[in-house]
Amino acid sequence: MTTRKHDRLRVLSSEPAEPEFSPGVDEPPSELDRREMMKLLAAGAGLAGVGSLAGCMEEPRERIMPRVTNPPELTPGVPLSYATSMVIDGFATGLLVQTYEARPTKVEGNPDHPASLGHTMTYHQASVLDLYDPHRARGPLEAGTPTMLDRLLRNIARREPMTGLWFLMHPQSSPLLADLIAAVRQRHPGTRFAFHSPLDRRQVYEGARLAFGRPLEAQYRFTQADVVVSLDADFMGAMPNSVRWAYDFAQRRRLHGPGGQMSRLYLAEPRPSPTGSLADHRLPARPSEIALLAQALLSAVQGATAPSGNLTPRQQRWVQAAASDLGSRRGRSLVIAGDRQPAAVHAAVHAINQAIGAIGSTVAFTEPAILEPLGDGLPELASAMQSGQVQTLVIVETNPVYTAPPELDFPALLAKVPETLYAGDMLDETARQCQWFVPLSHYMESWGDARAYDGSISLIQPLIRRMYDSVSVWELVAAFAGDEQPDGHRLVRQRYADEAADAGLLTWQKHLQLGVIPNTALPPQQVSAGAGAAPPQLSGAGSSFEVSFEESPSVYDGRFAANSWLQELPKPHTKITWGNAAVVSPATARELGVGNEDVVRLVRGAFHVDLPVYVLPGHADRCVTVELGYGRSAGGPVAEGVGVNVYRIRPPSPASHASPVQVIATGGTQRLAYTQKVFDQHGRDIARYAEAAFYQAQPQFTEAQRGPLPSWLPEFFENNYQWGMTIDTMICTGCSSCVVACQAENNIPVVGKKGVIDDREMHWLRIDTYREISGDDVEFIHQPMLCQHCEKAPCEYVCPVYATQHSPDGLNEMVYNRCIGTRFCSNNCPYKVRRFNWFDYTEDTPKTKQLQFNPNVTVRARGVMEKCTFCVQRIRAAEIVARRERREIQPGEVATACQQACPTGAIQFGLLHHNGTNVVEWRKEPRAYAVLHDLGTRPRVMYLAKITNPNPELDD
Amino acid sequence: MADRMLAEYPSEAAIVHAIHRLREDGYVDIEAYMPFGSHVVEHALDRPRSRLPIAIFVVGICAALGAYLLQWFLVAYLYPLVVGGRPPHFPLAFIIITFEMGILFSGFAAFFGTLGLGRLVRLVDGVQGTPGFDSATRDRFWLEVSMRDPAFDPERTRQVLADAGALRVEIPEGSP
Amino acid sequence: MIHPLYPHWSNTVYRAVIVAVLLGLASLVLLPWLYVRTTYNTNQFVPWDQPVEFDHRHHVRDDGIECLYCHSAAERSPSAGVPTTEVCMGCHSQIWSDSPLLEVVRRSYFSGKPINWRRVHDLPDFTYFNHSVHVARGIDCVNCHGDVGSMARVVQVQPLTMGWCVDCHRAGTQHIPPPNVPRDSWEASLQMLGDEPARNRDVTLLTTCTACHR
Amino acid sequence: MSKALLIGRPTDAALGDQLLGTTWRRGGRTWWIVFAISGALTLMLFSLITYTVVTGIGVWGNMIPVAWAFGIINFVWWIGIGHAGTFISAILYLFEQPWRTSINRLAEAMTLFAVLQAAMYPVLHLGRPWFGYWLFPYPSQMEVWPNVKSALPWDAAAVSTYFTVSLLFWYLGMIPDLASLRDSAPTRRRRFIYGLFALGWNGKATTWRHYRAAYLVLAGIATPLVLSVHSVVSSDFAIGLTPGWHSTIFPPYFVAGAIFSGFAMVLTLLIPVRHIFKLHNVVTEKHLENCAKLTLVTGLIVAYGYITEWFLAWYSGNASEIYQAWIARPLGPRATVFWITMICNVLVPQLFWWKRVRRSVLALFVMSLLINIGMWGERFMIIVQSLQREFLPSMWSSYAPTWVDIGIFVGTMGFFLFLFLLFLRLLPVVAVSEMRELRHDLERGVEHG
Repeated sequence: MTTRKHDRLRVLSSEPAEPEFSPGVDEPPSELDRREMMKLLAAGAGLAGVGSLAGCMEEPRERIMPRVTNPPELTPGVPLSYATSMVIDGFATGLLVQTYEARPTKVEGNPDHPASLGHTMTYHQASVLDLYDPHRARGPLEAGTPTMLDRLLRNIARREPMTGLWFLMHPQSSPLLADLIAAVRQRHPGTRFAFHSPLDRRQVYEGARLAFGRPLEAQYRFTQADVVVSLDADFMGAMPNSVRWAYDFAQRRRLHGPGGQMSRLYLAEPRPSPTGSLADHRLPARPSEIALLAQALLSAVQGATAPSGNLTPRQQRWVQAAASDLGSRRGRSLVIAGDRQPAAVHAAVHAINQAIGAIGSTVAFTEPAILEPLGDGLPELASAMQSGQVQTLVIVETNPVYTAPPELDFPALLAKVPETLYAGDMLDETARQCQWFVPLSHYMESWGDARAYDGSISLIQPLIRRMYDSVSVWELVAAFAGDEQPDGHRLVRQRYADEAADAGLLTWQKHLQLGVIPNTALPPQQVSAGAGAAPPQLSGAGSSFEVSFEESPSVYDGRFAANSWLQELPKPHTKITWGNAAVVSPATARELGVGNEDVVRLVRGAFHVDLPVYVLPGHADRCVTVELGYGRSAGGPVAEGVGVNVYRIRPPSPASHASPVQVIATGGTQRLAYTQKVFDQHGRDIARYAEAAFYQAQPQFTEAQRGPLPSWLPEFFENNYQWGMTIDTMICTGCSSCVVACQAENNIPVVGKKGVIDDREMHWLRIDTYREISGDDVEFIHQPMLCQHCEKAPCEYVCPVYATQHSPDGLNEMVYNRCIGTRFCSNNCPYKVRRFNWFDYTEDTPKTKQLQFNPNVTVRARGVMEKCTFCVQRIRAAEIVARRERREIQPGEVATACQQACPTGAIQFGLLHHNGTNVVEWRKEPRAYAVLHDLGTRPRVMYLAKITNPNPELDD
Repeated sequence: MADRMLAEYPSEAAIVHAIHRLREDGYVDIEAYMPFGSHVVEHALDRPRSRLPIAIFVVGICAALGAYLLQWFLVAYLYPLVVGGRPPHFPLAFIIITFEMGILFSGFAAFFGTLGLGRLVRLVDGVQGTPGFDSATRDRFWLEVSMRDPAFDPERTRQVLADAGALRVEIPEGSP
Repeated sequence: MIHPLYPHWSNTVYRAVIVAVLLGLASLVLLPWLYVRTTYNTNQFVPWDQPVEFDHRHHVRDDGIECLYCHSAAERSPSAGVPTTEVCMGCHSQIWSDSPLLEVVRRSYFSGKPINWRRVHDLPDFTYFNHSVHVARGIDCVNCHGDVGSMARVVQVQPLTMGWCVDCHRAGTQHIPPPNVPRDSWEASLQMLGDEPARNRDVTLLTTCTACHR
Repeated sequence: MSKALLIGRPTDAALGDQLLGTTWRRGGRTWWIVFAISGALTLMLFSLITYTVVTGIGVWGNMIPVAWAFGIINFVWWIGIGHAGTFISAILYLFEQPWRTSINRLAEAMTLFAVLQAAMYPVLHLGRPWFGYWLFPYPSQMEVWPNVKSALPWDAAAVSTYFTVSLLFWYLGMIPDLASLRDSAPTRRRRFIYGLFALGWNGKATTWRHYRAAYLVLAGIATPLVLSVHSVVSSDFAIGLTPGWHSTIFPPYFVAGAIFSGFAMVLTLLIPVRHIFKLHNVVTEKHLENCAKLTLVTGLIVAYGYITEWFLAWYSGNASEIYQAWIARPLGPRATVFWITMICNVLVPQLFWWKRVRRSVLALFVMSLLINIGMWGERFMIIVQSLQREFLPSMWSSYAPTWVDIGIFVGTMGFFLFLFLLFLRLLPVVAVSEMRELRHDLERGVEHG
């Protein structure tokens, strides 16, 4: 029911002075009043002994602040959503952001954007929270004292040509920035730009150069791949184009019936990843072993029959099977290597793809979207700083003091630089050691552009006027290029004047509305591997302990550490929140004589860190996986002191893993906050799974878990207007995007580490993960678990005050303001999806954060139960529009937040009489089942059993 | 204004004897006061059984019916809501409260019935304060003869009571 | 003769006291129960001070301006919306353009600072009322807001308690007036037509909780 | 050893002096010390209650999945204790057991005070206690009403009825004694005050007639009531799906458990009181022994309840039920409580088979304490251990109480003791008029068993 609009300027221009409230709101963001009201209610009723809801309302009286003038597209109370893009390490993902009266509240994917197709990852969902972070820097600082931004920029713009000017920033793909960089170089000759991210992809381009003679970006077409072999590539979870690839892979993967065809996935990786949980043959391998596997695979596909020597039998079998599958499906298979793997592995993989005829069919190559992929990086900058060539250093966003390898001793280097300026959203570790600080605008406050992974130019437009005295990257760089009053909007319009020239403004507005400029994807290049270097010799793996450095699925490289939603997001396989652990395999844990929460010390040369252990079946032996991005010492109270900073032992190169490393049990222990403690189904058929062959033989294997059960209760749902949800577990990677989406949509509070340890997390939607262990193999089944909206709901009949009961359209309704908090419903809920407000979690919500609250969802006060509502606010809103227009609800008109976010589209929701829609057709499939069906609760959420497609040859 | 004559007896047996004597002499309007509910004395006075239980029963039944009706009215009629697929009118679930209310109100009936029929809830009656009468709640039995009794004659009655073994005979000054 | 424990008049006092105690206990429940039903508690009929002495009588009755002319959002949005200063100035830049009464309006218009009205009809924040659908179903403004056209200062005439909402949502059809019938003759025509006007507008009466609480 | 219910043949007056005298003889130092302690604990209770209500129920150890814990455990425990009183005064009265006479007053007082403690918990454990009154069908402006299909309004009805009826029963039974206090208490002030509560009782035969009728009827209705209350409480669990709750054995099993713990508590209180007030002549070994016998009987029923649970769990073939009964409870988290429960509730009562144990005051006292502990453990086992191991292993967890939980529990014990001590000082501990009646019956040689 939200309408997409183009240019936001008129809306923004009409705002009165105070930017923290969105003015013109005919009900100003009233969470505060709501909360006070709840309290007053409490007090009033408490004293009175009886009271009515209206009873305690008279003071404080709400004020109404109508706009002075209304832009035509804005109707107070009706949300609008606008297209923009979020950029992570240079790659843009198109988003639609929903706003209420110029107040962004919720992020969705942009269906028209090639890197999103309407879906999102956790980072995108959570980014709206960063916008309202009360600890964002509010103005520029000069040596710690506030100063004026415009004067600062003017001074920068008026600087004489400088020598020894360096920039350090995340990898960039913005065409506009490219122009500005050129302008800077022109104005300040000899200026150098170093692009660096802790999760650098330099080795990817290096690998391409080895293979093809020049840096290229591989474009994978998973929709056409019957067989995928992944060498440490979490392509559905942790790669620049993951959102798109997850969707593509799922298309080829999902079974539509017992007879259907599904792709097969071979995957070798140190620790289970989201992608790993879908793998048919998951081979736990230490990072260093990946190279060997790559080499073995290469020689195998090239026809070498003799198995390469230094592989274990299991690895050999895996390689052989993969090779034969790849070979037998020429042009319908592909191999992909993890970004962090060394260049040589990438080169080898290109060679393999060449050998199996993937290149040109399932893999295409384009110029990288990234600027200067093999240009200057941190090492170059470091040596320049070392040799004192750097006079002025401008660091944008990236946080080297925190992330740089300990060998560099970056703080010391920084001290050598006469003039340092840091631009970032917070006063983080690096900012504190630079003499100038400029606040960086949130992307929802900025004008800009960037390229998607496939090169499509995505536009970034602001959704709210700048909350603080800040600049965007483009404006900052423009200032160095001599622009005295850099204005993002102007810069972008100038840059795209010619794109829009043909039809002028209208086209421009169309592009803005679309969020992406059509047909700007980079063209495929004609390449053939081996043109460059011969297949390189790969270094072997030692037998000593390795530490594998992973990006955190929650806080990435640490840049999202200030985001409490992400901090409290359970990690796909360990379910750990608020921190990182030393993840090891059971065998290794036995070898070290440690268990969960025992602290171990990881020693690499002179450097060491202490972390609590987490034992994860399916992990590679003699290898410890640690997540980056924790243990921040600055950057807001949420980020600081959570987890352990493992950058302190991370080697400069290869950055992916460290070896040899000593692992010593210190004897200490440290609490980890995980949301799931038992991962074994105990023989209860809760999360069903089967192999494709078995499914073909017995399609009805879940029959006992669906269909009617005898009941002496009458049938209630006489009308056929009923809502339902279907979830296909075979394409659920456990990425948890849905969890954050739900949190953003439904004003779900965070409870902090102690809260999680006390089992009081509030997520309405959680992802239960079960590990089915058979020998070396571990099958991971992710089961998104939310309110099942049972037709015969056990929670309902035990509520003494009707705070939860059933709607005629089949929703299990939860009425917060009626709830008195007996918690009987939670006890009686077999799925344990109900959450309770043990304290007043929303009481101290900062004013800025309150702006994020979804105005259509009540903010819960203390002492009430809450749970998934199937996003009833969206349902009712759509119904009202339909009623107004005197029509039926159309298929697809209502989507729940989790459904919208899910990259693979595993969650489907809709009306059960809309035949032809996924939600209806899927639940007709034979592998559909209801969890705990035998209880007779008649859940409205149907699950589809997970089907795997192992290679018959590999049955062991 | 005095309206009765009281006599104190040492024991159950003594007062029973006295009661028989009086009845032989044709006294009808007599009453006893005793430290515990003695069947023997009651038997001697031979009074009809108390009607209180019937009243209690009636109240209890009405309360139960009322409770059931109220539940039906609120839950099945005024705002019928579906919980756990149960029908709005769900007798099985209504039974308990019905039963409890029946009990509760019979309890009230029994208690307040006693207060009412027993003429309680007062501080002053005709006999309190009569010299020595406080033994009536301890260990002595008192016999009361109303002066309105046709057979009553101040002298003779006093004599009869004394002969029956009264420890003392008193005439309380009038009740309010 | 020892003098009695209690004076002869004490029975009356004793019973009176007992009755008083019982009544006192009962009133602990009864008084608040009555209080919440008073218009004082529901804020009915309170002529709040407003920054601008806006007189609906003049605009509605004398000038015959429709409600939806100023509160246009009521047709499209959950909230009816208080008109922007722009709307006021639409007319008042021409007429009464220098009236002192309109000083606040002009200042708002030229300074761009909104006028700070006081909310008269105030629902709890956990209650989601949607004007547009009610208007689309032909519920006349008067049903809930009273005859604003005859009010100098707008006051809340209905209790706006949940009971009041629910009454209409249980049996609301007779609250929906037939089209183009003057207000004073609603009763009559409704007695004639019954719930036909409601059926014509296919009114659905929602009593499920999430209709208002989300 | 005499098996008499009344040792010696005291006169009515003597009985009066001995039994009413407890109200005017001055309390010894021990009494004051204990009284002070219980008073302090009471203060602590109410400050902790304030703390909970102000801060939020989160200060307790409850969480998801264990959303009910100490609050409900203590509720059920106290309610259970509250059962012996009415059982003794009502059921034994109907069965014309003369030995009830000397202990029913004390047992009823215990009942009232225990139920009072119990009644606090359901309100306290609410997330929003100030809305507790929504459980009652008052004419509300919201025009939504309590859901009588839930077990909680049943609870509210049952518990409040039970308290009210017990109170009336207790008070009615006390009126004659109050009257005799009015007439025999030493000081005029005392007489005056007791007189106010005696409601002008003067022992008139007519009044006695209605009184005895009413008393009989009250006993008659209190009997099904006392059985119903714990059945209703058990339905808080039995109507749920939770493995370990969803069982038809619950009502009888709970009622038996209640009377079991009730008699244990009677012994715990009776033995010291008997000693302090030198009531050996009215509260004889015979009384104690009968209590012991009833404890044994109900204890056996409870044991049978456990066995049935295990059997049904296995017989149901339901994985969750089997795991709950056979693995989670004996071996799972907090299994120690399970074993304590088994020892205290199943093994300890077996000692009552021996007369020597039944006759040994010390043994009785110790065992009664053990049984009280055991019955608390049983409720912990049923509530917490069941919730710890429900249907979805993904949500399995283990519970630990906070200091507030423990503080409030101890606080209620203090409050209970506080009230009980006041009762001992201010009101006749033994029903005097009934003792007199009993005495006369005995004299007439109407010696009952």
